[in-house]
Amino acid sequence: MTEITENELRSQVREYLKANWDPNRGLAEWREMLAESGWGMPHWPKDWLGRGLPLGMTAIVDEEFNKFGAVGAAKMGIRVLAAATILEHGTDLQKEKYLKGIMTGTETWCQLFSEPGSGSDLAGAATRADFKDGKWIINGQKVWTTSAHHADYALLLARTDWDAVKHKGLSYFILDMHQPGVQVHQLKQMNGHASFNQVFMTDAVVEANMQVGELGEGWKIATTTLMHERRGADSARRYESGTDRPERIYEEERQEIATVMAPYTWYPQRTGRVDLLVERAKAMGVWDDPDIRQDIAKTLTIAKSAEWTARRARAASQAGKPQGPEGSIGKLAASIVARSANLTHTKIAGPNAMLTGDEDEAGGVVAEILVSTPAISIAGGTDEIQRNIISERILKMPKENRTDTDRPFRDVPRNQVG
Amino acid sequence: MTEITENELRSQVREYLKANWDPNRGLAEWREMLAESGWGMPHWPKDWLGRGLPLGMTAIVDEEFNKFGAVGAAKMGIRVLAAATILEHGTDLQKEKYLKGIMTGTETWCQLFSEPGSGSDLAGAATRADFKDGKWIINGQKVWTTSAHHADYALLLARTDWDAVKHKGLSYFILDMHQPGVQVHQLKQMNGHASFNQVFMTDAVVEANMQVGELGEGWKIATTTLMHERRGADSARRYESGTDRPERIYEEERQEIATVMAPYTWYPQRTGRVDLLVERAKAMGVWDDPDIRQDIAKTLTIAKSAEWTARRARAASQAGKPQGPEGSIGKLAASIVARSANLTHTKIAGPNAMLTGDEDEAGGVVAEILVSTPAISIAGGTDEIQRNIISERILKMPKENRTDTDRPFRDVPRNQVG
Amino acid sequence: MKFSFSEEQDEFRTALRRFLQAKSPTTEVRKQMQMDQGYDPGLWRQMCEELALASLHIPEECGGAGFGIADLAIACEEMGRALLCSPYFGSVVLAATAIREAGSDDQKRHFLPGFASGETIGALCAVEGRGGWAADSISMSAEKSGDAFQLTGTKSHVVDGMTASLLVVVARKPDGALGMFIVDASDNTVSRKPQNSMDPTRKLSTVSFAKTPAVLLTADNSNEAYERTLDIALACLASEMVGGAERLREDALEYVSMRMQFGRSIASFQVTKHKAADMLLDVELAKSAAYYAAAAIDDGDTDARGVVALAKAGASDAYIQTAVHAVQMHGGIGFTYDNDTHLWFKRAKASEVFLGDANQNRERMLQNWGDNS
Amino acid sequence: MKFSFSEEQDEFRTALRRFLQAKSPTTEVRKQMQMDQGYDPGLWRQMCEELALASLHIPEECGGAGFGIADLAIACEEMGRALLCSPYFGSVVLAATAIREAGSDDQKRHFLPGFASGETIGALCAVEGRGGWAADSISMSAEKSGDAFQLTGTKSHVVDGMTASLLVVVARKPDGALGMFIVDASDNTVSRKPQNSMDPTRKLSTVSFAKTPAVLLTADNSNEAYERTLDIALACLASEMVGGAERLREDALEYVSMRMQFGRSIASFQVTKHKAADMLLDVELAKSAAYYAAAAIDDGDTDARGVVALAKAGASDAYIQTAVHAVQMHGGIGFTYDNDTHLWFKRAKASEVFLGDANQNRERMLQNWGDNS
Repeated sequence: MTEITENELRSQVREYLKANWDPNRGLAEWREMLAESGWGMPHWPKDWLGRGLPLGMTAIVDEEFNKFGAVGAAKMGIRVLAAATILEHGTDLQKEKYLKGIMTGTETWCQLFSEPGSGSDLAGAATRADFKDGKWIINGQKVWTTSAHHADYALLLARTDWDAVKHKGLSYFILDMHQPGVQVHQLKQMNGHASFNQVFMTDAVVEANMQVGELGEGWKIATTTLMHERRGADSARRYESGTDRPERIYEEERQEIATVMAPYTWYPQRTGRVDLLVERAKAMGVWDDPDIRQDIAKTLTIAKSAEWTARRARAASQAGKPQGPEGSIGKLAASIVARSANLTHTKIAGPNAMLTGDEDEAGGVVAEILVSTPAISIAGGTDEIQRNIISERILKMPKENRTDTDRPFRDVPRNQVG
Repeated sequence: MTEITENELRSQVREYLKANWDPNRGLAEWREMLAESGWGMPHWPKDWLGRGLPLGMTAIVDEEFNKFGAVGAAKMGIRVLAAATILEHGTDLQKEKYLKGIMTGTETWCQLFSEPGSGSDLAGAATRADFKDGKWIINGQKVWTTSAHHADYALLLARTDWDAVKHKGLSYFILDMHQPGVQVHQLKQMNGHASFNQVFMTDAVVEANMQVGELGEGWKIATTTLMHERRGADSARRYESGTDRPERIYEEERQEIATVMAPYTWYPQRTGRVDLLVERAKAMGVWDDPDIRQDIAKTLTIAKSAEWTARRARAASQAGKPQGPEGSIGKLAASIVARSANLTHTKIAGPNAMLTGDEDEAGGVVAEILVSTPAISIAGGTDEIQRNIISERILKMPKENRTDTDRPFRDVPRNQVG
Repeated sequence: MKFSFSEEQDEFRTALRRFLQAKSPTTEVRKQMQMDQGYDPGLWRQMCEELALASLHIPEECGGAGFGIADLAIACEEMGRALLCSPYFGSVVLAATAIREAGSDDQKRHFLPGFASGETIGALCAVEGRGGWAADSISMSAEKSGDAFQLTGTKSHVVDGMTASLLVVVARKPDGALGMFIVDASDNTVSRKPQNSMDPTRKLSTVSFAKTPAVLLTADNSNEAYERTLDIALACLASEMVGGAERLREDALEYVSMRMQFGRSIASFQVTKHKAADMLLDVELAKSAAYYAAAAIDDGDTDARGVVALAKAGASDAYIQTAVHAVQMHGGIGFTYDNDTHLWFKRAKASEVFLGDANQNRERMLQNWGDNS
Repeated sequence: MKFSFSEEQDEFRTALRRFLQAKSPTTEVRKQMQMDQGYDPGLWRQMCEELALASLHIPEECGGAGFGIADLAIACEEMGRALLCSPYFGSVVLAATAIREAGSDDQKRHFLPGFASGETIGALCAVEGRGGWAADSISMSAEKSGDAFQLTGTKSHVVDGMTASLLVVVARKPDGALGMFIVDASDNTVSRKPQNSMDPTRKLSTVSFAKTPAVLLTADNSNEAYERTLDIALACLASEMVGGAERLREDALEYVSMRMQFGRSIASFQVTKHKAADMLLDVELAKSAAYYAAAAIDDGDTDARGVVALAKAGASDAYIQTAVHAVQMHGGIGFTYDNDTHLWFKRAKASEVFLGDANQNRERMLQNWGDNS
C-alpha cells in the first residue's frame, strides 16, 4: 500500500466522480461501477473490490461523494458486519461469492446469534450444527433477528461440539435463507410494531465450505462481529433520510433506505423523546404547572447530562486520549432518561395518556413513547448486563463466579425451548 | 406448675403489692423482695427467682403493677437477653451467680458479638478464646456494643476451634468486664453521639466454668440470644419515660432509665421524623410551596403505607393467621422512609439545613435528622441483608453460593483488623 | 377493619379469585380486548346473577347487598389481578356510586336495582377534553328546561361509555355547583364514539349531548356528591391497581425462578433477588394504603379523602414501577406482544392518570390531610 | 471547550491535586474544621503566592491571571475533592466575582488586586434569615447618605464572614434594584457572629450592620450583576460538588474492594457492583453538566444561566446520593466519626441547599431554558 496524501485522494475521487457519476443511472449499475473501481468500499483490500485505503481516510472519500451528491455503496444493516467478518475470517471462495452482493445492495443479510433459550447469554446458544454426509445440518431457533424476512443470507452461530466448554463448542456459518428448512416468523412487540423475527431451522443445510474460520472458533469470530456492530451502531442505525432529489438513483436509494429503516420507525420513541417535553407541556397547557415543571427539569437534567457525557467521551477519543469511564455509561444512562421521560410525558398528557393512535394529541407519538421505552433497557444488552460490564471492566471489580464455563456444555443447566 | 386463672393471678398480685409495696423504699431493697417473692420475673422458674408462670400471663402481672404504680424488676438493656440465655443454656452455678443481679438491676450487661472485621457477618467472629492452664484466654476486638463502658458482665462470642467450619468453631462465654485485659472505648458517630463502644480484649480471662453451653455451640446459642433481641426490640428499646412521681423509688427508677436510654436520644431522629414534616413546613413558611408539598406528600405516602403495613402484620399475628410478607419488610421500608424524610426536611429547612445545634430552628432536631438517618439502613441488619432475607425467606429465591462455610475457618479469607 | 379482613371477606376473595382464574385467563382477556364491546355478556350475567358482584355496595333497600366499600374494593382488586374485561368499574364503581351518593331515596330506589341486578349498565360522564376528573375542570352547564334540564356538549374518557344504557353526567347547575344528571343513553340527541384506548381492556369513549333531556339527582346540593363518588372510585381504583401489581410481581418472580442464564437460575442472581424484594415492598406498601383507604371511607373517617388520595398516588407509582420491573425481569420476551406482561403494563400506564395522576392526588391528599393521620 | 480540557488545564489540575493531597489530607481537614478560624493562613499564603490560585478569574489589569470560569471551576473541583478548609469559595468565588461583575473599572482596579494576591479576604453578604440566595428574597435597603450609602440590618449564611476583611453586601438601592456594596469589615458598626454550621469545613456567620457606610459598585444598574455572580458561583459550586462526589465514590470503591465478608470480597457481590456502577453514572453525569456549565459562561452562551442551574440541581442530587451510598457501602464503620466519609457527607448535605436547592435551581433552569439547549 503506497501512502497517499489527503489532497491527492480528494482529487482522485473528484476525477472519478466527474467522469462517471450520473444520477440517472440505476442504483445497481452504479454500484457495479463502484465495485469495479474500488471507490465504493475504498478501505477494502485492492484484491477485493476496494483500494486498500486506511479506514481513517474513508471519511474523506465520503465527503467528496457528498459534495458531488453521489450515492455510495450499500452500507446499511447487517451487511457491513457480514463484510467485515468475511474479510477477516472468510475464505477466498466466500469473499468471491458474497462481497459484491453486499456492497451493491443486491443481497441482504441478517444475523442469527440470539436464542430464546439464552437471552443476554449469547454464548449459551444451543442451535445444533451436525456434520452429516459432507454437509452441516442445522436445527434450532433464533430470535431478535432484524430483517430476516427479506434476508438472503445469515451469519449463523451454532454449536458443533457439545463436549467442549461453552465458548469453545460454537462454530460460525453462512446460512442461505432461501431453503425449506428455514422458517421466518415476525415477532410482534408490545407497542404493536414487528421489528424482529424468530427464525426456526429444521434440518436446514449449510454446505461444508460455508463454514467460517476454524471449527470451535465461532464465539471468537462472533465477538469480532459484535465489536463491529457496537462500533458501527451510530452510523448503521442512524436515521438516514436520503435526499429528496428527483433523479432515478435517488429514488432507488430512498426505497432502499425505507426498507432497511422500516423496523426502526419507533426507535426514536423508545428513547423517551426528551426533545418533545417542553413543546408538549406548552401544547397541553401545563407548562406553568410547578410539579410538572420539576418533572420536566429533572428529566432534562439527566438527558442533557447524558448527552454531554457522550460528547465528552467522543472528544476524548478524537483527541486520542485514553477513554475514561464516561464512554461506558451511555447505554445505561439512556435507560434512565427514557424511563424518566416516559413518566413525565405521562403527566404532561394527563388523561390523554390513556389514549393511543389518532386519539393521542401528538399523532400517536406520545402513546408510542409510553409503550416503547421499556425496550431501551433490554435491547442490545440489558441494564443489568451494562452494570456488570461497567463494574467489571471500568471499575475492575471481581467477576461473578461462573459455573457454566468450566464443564462440557451438555452438562450446563439451560432452558428448554418449545 | 399448677394452672391458675387470670382472676386468681390478679388477686395474688394485688395482695402481694398491698402487703409490700412502698414507694419510699429503695429500688434495690424492693427488687430484692421481688426476687424473693418471684413477682419480679414471674415467668422465670420457681427455683430461679420466678413463679413458673406462662410467658403469656406476665402481661397480667405487669398490668396489676401498673395499676398500683409499683415498680417492677429491671428489664431494660441487654440484661433480659442475658437472663434468657443463661436460663436456657447456663449451668446452675451461672444462674446462681447472675440472675439476681440481672433482675434487681445491680449488675449491668453488654453483648460482645459484632466485630470490626466481620460486619454483618456475625458468624465470622475472629476473637480467639484459647484454653490455657484451666482458663480461657481471650484476645480480639468487638464493636457496636451498647453500654459496655458501664457493664459488669458481657455475653461473649469467641472462636475456640479454627479447624472447624465457620459456624461450628465458636463458643459462648460470660466475661467479667472488670479486669485489666478488657479495655472499653467510646465510639463516636458522625452525628456526634457516642452510643456504642469498642471493646479490646488482650489476654482477658474467663474462668472455665463461665463458658455457656457446649464447646463449639456458640453460634447456636448466640442465635437464640439474637432471637430474643428481635422479639424484645420493641419493649427493650422503647423510650421509657418512667413517671414523675416524687417518691424515692421513682426517682431511683428515673435515674436507671436515663442511664440505659442515654445512648438512644437520637434514635427518633434516625427514623427521619416524618411526624415533623407538616409542622416544620408551616413553621418555615413553605407549606404552600407546590414542589415541597409534593416532596412532603411523597414521604408521607410511604411512611403511612409502611406504618399501615406494620399494623397489618400485627393484626394478622394477633388473629393467629400465618404471617404474610408484610411482616418482613418493615426494616427496609423504614430505611426508605428515613431517606425520603431526610431530603424533604432539607428542602423545608432551606438555607437553614446548613446550620446545626442551637442555630437550627427546631432546636437541633432537624440538623440531627439530617446526619442520623444513614444509621437506619445499617444498624440491626443492613438494607442489603434485609433484601437477602426477604428474597430468600419470603420469596424462596435461591441462596447465594457460599464459599465460607464449607472449609476450616482458618482457610476462609477475612479482614485483618489493626 | 383497616388492617385485616373478616373471614367472610377472605372467603369472598378466595371464591372470586377462583372464579376469575377460570373465567378470565389471559386468552380470554386477549379475545375480549380485541372486540368493540370489550366484554363477554354471558360472563357478566354470571357475575351478577351467581356472584351478585354488581350489588355489593348498593343499599339493601335498592336491591343491593348493602356491603361497604372495603368489599367493593376486594372485588376490584381481584378483577385488577385477573385483568377482567368487564363494565364493572364504569357501571358499578362509577355510575352506580354516583347515584348512590347523589340520588334522592326515590331516585335510588328507581335506578339502583337495575345496577344491582346487572341489567343496567351505566357510565359516568365527567371529563371534558383533556381536563381530567377534578371538579374545577368541569364546565359543561345544564340548562333549565321547565322542570327538567338539558345538556349540551361533549364528555370524553368515559369508561364503558359505548355499552352503557344509562349515563350519569356531571355538569354545572344554574347555581354553579356541580350536579349529576341522569340521561338515557339511547336518546337520539346522544352520540357516542369509541376512543382508541392505550389499555384495550378498558374501553373509553366520547359522549356528546345536544339539548339532551336530563334528570338531576337531587339529594345533594354541593359538589360533595361528586367528590364522594371520586373518593370511592379512587379507593376502588387503588385496590384494582394493587391487584394488578401483585399479579405482575408474582408472574415475574415465577418467570425468573424458572429461567436459566449463564448456567444458573436467573432468580439466583443477587440483583434479581434484591429487585424482587423491592417489588414486594412496593406492592405491599401500596396494598396497605389501598386497604386502609377503603376502610376509612366505610368508617366515615374525617380524613378519608386525604387517605384515599394517598392510596391512589401510592398505587400509581407502585403499579407502573412494578410493571417496568416486570418487563425488565422478563428481558426481551417481556417486550413482546405474545407475552402477557404488557397487558398489565398498559393497564398500569392508563391507571397512572385515570382519576388524576400521582401529583394531582398528592395535592388532593395534602388539602385533605388530617392532623392526626 | 465544553467537552474537554486543554493540556494546560489538565496539567493545572494534576499539579493542584498533588498539592492538595500533600497539604490537605483529612488529618489536616479535621484539625482545621475544629478551629474557629477554619483554615491555615500559611497554606492560604502558599496557595496564593506559589500557585496564584486566588488570581485565576481576576482580569490581568487587576493583578489577576485573566483565566476563565472553567479554570476557576477546576480549582473548585479539586478543593471539593480534597475538602480543603479555606476561604477560597467565600473570598475568591463569591466576593471577588461580585466585584468583577459589578465594579466599575476603577473599583475593580482598586479592590481586585488584593483578592488576586490573597491579601484581601472577602465575603459576600446576601442571605437574610432563612430567605436564601434568590434575588427576590433580598430586602435590605441601602439608605442614601450624601454621596455614599448606609446599610442597616443582618445578613446570615455568610461564607467565611468571620475571617473576611472586606464585605460585599447585596442590598436594594433607592430605585428598588439590587446593588452590591463594599463595606470595611473592621468598621465598628459591623458586628459578626459565627453560625454553627452543619459542615464544619465551611464556616458561616451572621453579619449585622448599623448605619454602616458602604460604597456602591457602580458598573451595573440592574439585578444582573448579582445574578451573574450567582451564575458563576453556582457553576463553581457544582464543580466543587462533583469533585467531592468523585472522591466519595472512589473511596467507597476502594473500601469494598479491600474488605471481605462471608469469605469473599465485598466488591464481588453483584449488588455492590451494580451500586458502584450507578454511582459512577451519577457522578459522571453530574461532572459533564458542571464542566459544560462553566464553559457555557466562558462562551457567553445565551442559555448559560439555565445550564448552570441544571448543573447545580444535578450536582445537588448526585452528591447527596453518592454520599448516602458511600456511607452504606462502608457499613457501620461509615457512620462513625473516625471514618472520613461523614466529612464529605456533611459537605454534600450543606451544599444541597447552598445557593438554592435542587427544586429551586430546576425552576431557575426552566425560566432560563434556551429553545435549542
